[in-house]
Formats: sequence, C-alpha cells, structure tokens
Amino acid sequence: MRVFRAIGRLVKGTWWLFVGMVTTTKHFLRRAITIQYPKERFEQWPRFRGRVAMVAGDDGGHKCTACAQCIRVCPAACITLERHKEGGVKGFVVDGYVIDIGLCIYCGLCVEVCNFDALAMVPEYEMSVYDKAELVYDIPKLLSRQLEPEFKK
Amino acid sequence: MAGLPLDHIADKIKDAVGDVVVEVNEGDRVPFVRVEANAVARVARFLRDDGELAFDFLMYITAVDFPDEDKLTLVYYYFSYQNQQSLMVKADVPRQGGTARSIAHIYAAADWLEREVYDLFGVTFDGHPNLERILTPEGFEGHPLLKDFASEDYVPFPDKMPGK
Amino acid sequence: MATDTAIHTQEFQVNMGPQHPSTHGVFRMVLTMDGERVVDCEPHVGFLHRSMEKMAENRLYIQFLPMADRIDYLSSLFCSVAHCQAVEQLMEIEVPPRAKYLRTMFMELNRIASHCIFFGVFALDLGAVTPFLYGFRERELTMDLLEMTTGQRITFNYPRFGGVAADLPDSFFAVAEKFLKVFPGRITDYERILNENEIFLARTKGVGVVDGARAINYGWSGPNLRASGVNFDLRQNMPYEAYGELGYEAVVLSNGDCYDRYLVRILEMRASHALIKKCLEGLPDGPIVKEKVSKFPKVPAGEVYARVESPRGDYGLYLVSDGTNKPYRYKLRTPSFNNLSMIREMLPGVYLADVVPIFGSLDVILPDVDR
Amino acid sequence: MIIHPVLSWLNEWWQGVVATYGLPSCFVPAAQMVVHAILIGGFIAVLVLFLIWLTRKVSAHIQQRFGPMRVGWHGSVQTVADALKLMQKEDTTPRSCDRPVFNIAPFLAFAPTIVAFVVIPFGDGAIIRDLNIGVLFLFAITTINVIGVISGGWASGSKYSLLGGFRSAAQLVSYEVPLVLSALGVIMLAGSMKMGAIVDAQSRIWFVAYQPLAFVIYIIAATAEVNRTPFDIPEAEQEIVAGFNVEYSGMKFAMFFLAEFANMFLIAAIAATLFLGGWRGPWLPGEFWFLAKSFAIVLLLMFFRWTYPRLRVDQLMSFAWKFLLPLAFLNLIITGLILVLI
Repeated sequence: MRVFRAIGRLVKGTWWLFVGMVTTTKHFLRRAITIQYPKERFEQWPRFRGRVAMVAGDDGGHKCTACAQCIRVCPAACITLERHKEGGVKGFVVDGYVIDIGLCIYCGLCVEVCNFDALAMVPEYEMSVYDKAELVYDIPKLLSRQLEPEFKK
Repeated sequence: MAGLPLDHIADKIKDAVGDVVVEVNEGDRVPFVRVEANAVARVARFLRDDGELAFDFLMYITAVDFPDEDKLTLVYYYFSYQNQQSLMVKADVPRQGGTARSIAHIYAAADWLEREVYDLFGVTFDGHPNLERILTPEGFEGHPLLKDFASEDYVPFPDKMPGK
Repeated sequence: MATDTAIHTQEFQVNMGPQHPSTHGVFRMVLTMDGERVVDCEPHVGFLHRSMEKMAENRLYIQFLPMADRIDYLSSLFCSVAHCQAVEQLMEIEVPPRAKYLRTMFMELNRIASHCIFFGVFALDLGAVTPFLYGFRERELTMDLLEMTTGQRITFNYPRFGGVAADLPDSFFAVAEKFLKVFPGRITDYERILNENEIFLARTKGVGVVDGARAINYGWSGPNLRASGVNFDLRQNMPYEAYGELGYEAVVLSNGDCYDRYLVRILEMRASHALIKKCLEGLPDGPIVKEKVSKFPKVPAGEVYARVESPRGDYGLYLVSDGTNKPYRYKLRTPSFNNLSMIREMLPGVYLADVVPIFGSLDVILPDVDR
Repeated sequence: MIIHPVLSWLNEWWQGVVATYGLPSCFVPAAQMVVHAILIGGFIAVLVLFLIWLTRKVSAHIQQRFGPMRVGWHGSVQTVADALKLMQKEDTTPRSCDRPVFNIAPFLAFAPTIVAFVVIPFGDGAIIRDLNIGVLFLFAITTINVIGVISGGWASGSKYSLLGGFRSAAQLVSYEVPLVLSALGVIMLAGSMKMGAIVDAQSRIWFVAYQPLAFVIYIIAATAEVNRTPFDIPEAEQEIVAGFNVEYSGMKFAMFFLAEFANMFLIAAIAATLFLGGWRGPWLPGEFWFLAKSFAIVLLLMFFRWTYPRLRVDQLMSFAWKFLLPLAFLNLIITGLILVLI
C-alpha cells in the first residue's frame, strides 16, 4: 500500500509541477502588460490627484479670497498664506500664497474645502527637482498648469 | 451590548476577587468596569479562567493621560469569543511612577502591549519578563504620549493660520 | 541547546534585518543559530515608529483622516473607515446606505489588493519570483478601480464623516465588470502555480503550526486566527457598514500552519470578489454623504471603540474625545502588532529557511506594527 | 562542420609558416593552444552575455514584462553595459575577511568552468581534446568550483556567506553522486567515456530514448549542481541574502556570476551530448544542432527557475539521498541487466 501511495504522490506531484510550468508558459506567450515609462505613459483617470494647482479665473489670475480654509484643513501644514485687510475692499487681500509640494501629502482636502474653486489637483506627478527649494510653489508656479477641460468635474 | 449584563460580570468579579470594583459604568458606547490598580492581574486571571465569562482574548492594553486629575487610566480591553462580547476594565494609577501587576503570564499578548504602555506612558508592570522600550529607540528619554511630554526634538504641529 | 553529539558545535548569532530582503520592511530579528537551526529569536520592532497616536492628538479630526491612510498603507481604506466610524458613532451620524455600500465595496477591493500582495510576497519568500509579479498585476486592476473613484492608488482619503468623498464615476461600471470577469481566472492561475505544488507544500505544510487557543492567547486575529480554526470574522459576527445586509460567511481552516494561512487568504479573495459583485448589484441610490455634517466637527465628549476587519485582522480604534475638535486619546489596535508578537515563540527549533515563510505567512506590515 | 575545416586550414597554414621560416616545431602545438584558448574564452564571454540577456528576457516575458528594452535592439547590449558598470565599481573588501582566500575564490570558481569546455564536442571534430576519459574529466573538473564557492563563503567573514558556503558544499557533494550515476548508464551504453564516441553511439537513436529515467535524474541533479531554483539554497536571497557572494562586488562578483551562467550552459551542453545526440542532426551543421539542443535545456532550466519555489536545506538533502540516489542505482541496475541479457 505504501508503495502505491508513494507512487500516487509522485505522479500527483509531477503533475502539479507540470501544471505550474504550463501556467508560466501560458503567460510567457501572452503580451507584456507593462509600458515603457518615459516613452509611453498611462492615461490618468480624470479624478487623479496629482499636485495642487491654483485655478485661473477669467482674467488669468487666481481666485483665492484668502479665507484660509485650506490652511486650516491641511494635515501637513504645507500651505502658507499672507494676507492683509485693506480699506474699501471686502474681505482680505492676498499678499502671498505658497505651497511646499515637498511637504504635501496629496490628500486633496484643501481642494475639497475651498469654497471658491480656487484650487484643483492637476494630474501632474513628475515633480522631481535637484534642489528642495524649487519644490516651494508660489502663485505664478501654482497657476502654471491648469486642468484640461475633460478633467474638470 | 449583547451577551452578559455588566452588573452580572461586576458581581462575579466581586465574588471571586474581592471588593476591588470601584465603578461600574454602562456608558453610552463602551461599558467598563473600573477596578483597583493592584487587582488588574487577579481580575484578568479570573476573567480568562471563568467558564461563563471566558474573556480569552486581550485586544489591547493602553492608557489615557489625565494631567488635570493627576492620574493615568490603564485600559484593558477583553473580548470573549464564547459570548461574542467585549469588556473594558479600567484602573487608575498615579501619573508619576504608576505601577500595576503584569498580566503577561496570563495573556501572552500582554507581553508587547505592556512594553508599549511602559514605553509611551511610563507605567511599570511588576513581574513582566522583559520590560524594555519597544517602539522608541533605546536611550530615548521621556514618555511621548503623556500630555506634558517635551523634548528638544519634538516639534508640535505648526499653526499656520495667518493673522487677521 | 546545541545538539547532543560528539562533535562540538557552537551557537552563533545572525542579525536578520533591519535591512534584509524578506523582513517586509524594517524589522530586526537577532537569531541565535545552531547550524541551520534557530535556537532563539529576539525580535526588535519600532524602526518605523511615527507616533501616529501623538500626531492624532495634535490634529483636527479631518486632518488626521488622510494620516490614518498611512498607518497601514496596504489596506489604508480600513484605517480611515475606522476613523470615520468612531467619529460617526460619537456624533451619532447615520451613514446613508449608498455610502455604506460604497465603503464596503472599496474595502473589499482594498482587501483583494492587500491579499494579492500577500500572495506575491509569500511566494517570493519561498523563492518563487514570478507569482510576486502576478500578484502585483492583479493589484493594479483593483488600484485602477480605486483610483478612478478616489483619485489615488494607495492613500485614498476616501471616507468622510457621514459618508464618502465621491460617487462612482460613469466609467466605473465597465472597468469593474471587466475586473470581476477576469479576476477568478487569475486566482485559478495562482492556485495552479502554488496550491498543489509539491515544493510549496513541502515548505509550508506543518510549518509554524499554531492552534486556536494559543493564537487567541497571543491576540491573533484575522486570517491568521481563522487558519487556526477559530470561526470569527467581524464581517460575519459583528457586521458593520453593509456587511449585515450582504451576508458573509467566514473562511475557516483548521491546521494553523503556513499553508492554511496562505489558503485562507486565497479563499478570502474569492469571497471578496463575490461580495463586490453583490455590492454592485445591490447598490442603493441616494446621497453619498450625510448632509450638514461639518468638515471640522466638534466631537461630543465620550469614548468609543470602532472595529473593522482589516486584511491583517481585527483593526480597532479606541477614541477618547473631550468635546473639542481634536481627539483626546487616539489608541490604535493594529492587528499586525499582536500577530507579530508570537514570532519569538514560533521560531525556536525551525530551520533558518523556515523563518522566512513563517514570518511571511503572518502577513504583518511594519508600519502597522510600529505605528 | 564549420569550425573544424577552419581550424584545420589555420593549422596547415601555420605549419607551413613554421616550416618555411625554420621555426622550432614546438611552435605548432603552442599556437594551436593559444588559438583554442582564445576561442573558448571568446565563446564563453559572448555566451554569458547572451545567456544573461536571455534570462532577463525569459523571466520578463513569463512575468508579462518587457525586460531590458533600452540599450540596443530589445536591450540586447544591456548586459555589455552592465558589465562595463561592474568593471567600474569599487572593489570592496570587508575588513574581517581572509584576504588572500577572498581574492582568489572567484577565480577558483570560474577557472574549472573554462577548463571543462575543453572536452565539449561543439560539432563534428570541433572538440579541443577528445580525451578518452572525457566524461570523468568533465565531472571531476566541474566539482572543483565548489571549492571556490566554499572559500568565498568562508573568507568573506560574514555569517550569511558562511551559511551559503556550507549549504553549497553539502548540496554539491550530495548531488554529484546521482549526477555521475545517471551519466554512468550512458557510458555503459556507449561503452566509452570519450565524448566523441558517445556522440557517435547516438547516430541512430538518442540515448534519452534508452535512458529516460537517467535523463530526468540528470536534469534534476544538474539543476542542483549549478544552484538554480528550486535548488538555489546556497544563494537563497530571501534567507541568507545572497549566500556566498554577499560580500563580493565589482569584477569579483562578476566572476561568480560568469561562472554561474557558464556552468549553466556547460551542464546543458553535457546533457545535450550525453542524452540528446550531441551535434548530430539532419541538414544543418552540427554546431547549430549542438547549440539548439543546449539552449533548449537552458530554457528548461530557466522555466524551472521562474516557476518554482525553493526547497529547504534538509528537504534538499533527503531528496538527493533518499530519492534520487536509489533511483539512479535502480536505473543503473536495469541498464546493466538489459545489457547483459541482450
């Protein structure tokens, strides 16, 4: 009996080893599913949260009203805003708005809380630089890339 | 909460371990039994070994710091697979030099959990086989989860809200 | 404990980690070895300690939401759902049914993603490289689905207090349909490569056996516990979100060895696949988020324990609130921490080569251990 | 059929040169040796470059990737680029190592492989020395490289490499036995240890038809012999990081690498010669058939490597001694009985 069982196990073992080989061979004959990154790129899904950008208004400028909701919600404390009150103007005047992309964690909460649609996440993910200081984005830099129309909600 | 009523459990603890139950709180969401700090190990052993209760699963041990009341509340959270019921046992120890009996020999899970509480809160556990820091590096000073923790390296979360 | 032979043997220590190909992160074991056999093991954790609990105490509830994703980055949705559940229970918010279903569905997708990684990494631990890539291939499919809805591939930041952040996009259904169609075949491929493979069986059957009582005593939970024969799954026993309506039957095996811990996860992938299908079929209409919930809530004082069944086990969050907008105490019960604590008892007596599958079969993830 | 005439022509021409200018006659064999050495060295270099590229491509396509694509057509020159990079790398030597042994180990591992190519028949007459103890020489010489592996593992002064070295020693000693025994059946059939004679004996039917069991044993033992998965425990990356070569870098590492791949081809070439009729084949030149058969075996080994998990060290040993060895003996006895009876 033991001999038969041993032979049975041998046959079964060999069979499954063979099945494994068949599976890999099957995959060997299939097309590769990866892409050649810098030459080809994935198309981003419309909601992809790349880096934060400021949305340009009709005049090309930013739409920020310096309400500081984004600063209040930012979990990484990467946004800095300077503002002041001016006589005759309702609300605040924006002096400076800086996002340190090196600190940003791409959670998208700032975009969500912004009541004036002044911020958006653009599908940009190649932000490597040689100097960390270049990762600090000021208003012109934040305005430099806009959402393509089809990416808008 | 499904399972046995809390009063019943508290009574059983009183019968078995003695008059160590300080408070029985049905609470809103997490009912708990507060016991004396020197009795946590005896209570733990009873809770595990009693056939009816059978709290065989120690989910976690932690502590909550109350600097205003100058106490640390140790929290033991048990679960019983038999009754599908959980039970929280609390015990108050002083903030400085708080100590409790280790339950590592009753629940093996308590080994690391007690080390964690020791590491982060500074509560010592008597009879623990290897009470060393676990999460923070060796030679670390202080106990980070105390509310008044201060260190040169510790930078609190910055408040970046601009002035008016 | 050197073997009792005439030949004089000397024990030596091998420092496995913190940088080692198969410690899945930064975990250090000091192994005392007698030849190829392990005599003693001294685990060291904490290399990835970020003091998440302290971070939570310093942040608003909403601010910690994306941080919760980073506690266990392979199953990040579970951590943030637990965070939301705790806050919702304290604030007594009822989540709309559609949001419940969406959360459930994406948690199951996330579970598949996590188990795919387990499959790949476990095979890699045993020296088979190819399944690793296959596991990642299927993970990409789930990631696609998650990305098109939530906007990110790993750290989703998807649930919100009282619901979820976004509804399904229109293109979702076609992609999901495709995924649901191909995925069972892919699991069959996994099974063909490993399940009955004689070498794989020899390496995993009877290795690292843990019985149910011991597993419970060590605080094991999740697939590891179910592999040891304990029939307990929060989705089945204490349903949350939409699991109660969907119904779920836990996958339970009995041997408690590395092979069963592997098989439980493979079977759970199939179960999750069925759950996702059910979710999509029964997806109710309605709002995705409860109205009039502040983004910056002041949470009423009290304490709460939220429990979800993460791919690694019983993920819990003990939240003490003092009525302000920041947590007073935020205790994370991470399953990996408890699952890993037995490693010291499991290793003595096994071969060095078995250390890797035993450790791998626990499916711990070090940020989850160290927090 | 290609190499042989060229070599003969070269030889005749050189003999003519020697005769014309009245050079000493020992110049003839000396020049021959130099030519042979260059041929083998060049062949191995090109072969290994190709094999590494092939491994990467095969593994990539099994895993539904592309593999190297950038350098050259489909990454064909990638290995050259990698070799150049390896040469430029810093040659680190750990402080705790046994320096002379550490330095010599890579060459000890690599040299026997080159020597073994001396008795491989690449084609009709394309064999450098058709020794009459060819097979014995082959197995004797390939065993030497384990000394390089052990000494490399020992001299590195790292516990991982030491474990790797020990594992390698145990494994190679165990698997050498079934390997040789499986080849013995072929030798009995051919009645000679001469490689040429063995190939000639297969002019009608390949020995794999007579010795299927031996062929299987040979493939398994050979996989173990060259440390390929599922028997790659000496360099099990997940357990002992990289085993014996964990402390090596730069060219010394490249030597080990070279030895591994050259060995893989060598073991496949032996299989092709002993079991698959060597260079014999219809229409096309013998060199082609020889390479085709060898590469078929190499591909098989590669598919093993990318499909199977790895055995544990004790399972490996018991598999060799309790399973392969009795089977090899059984095969030998059956072969002997049949030879006696017929």
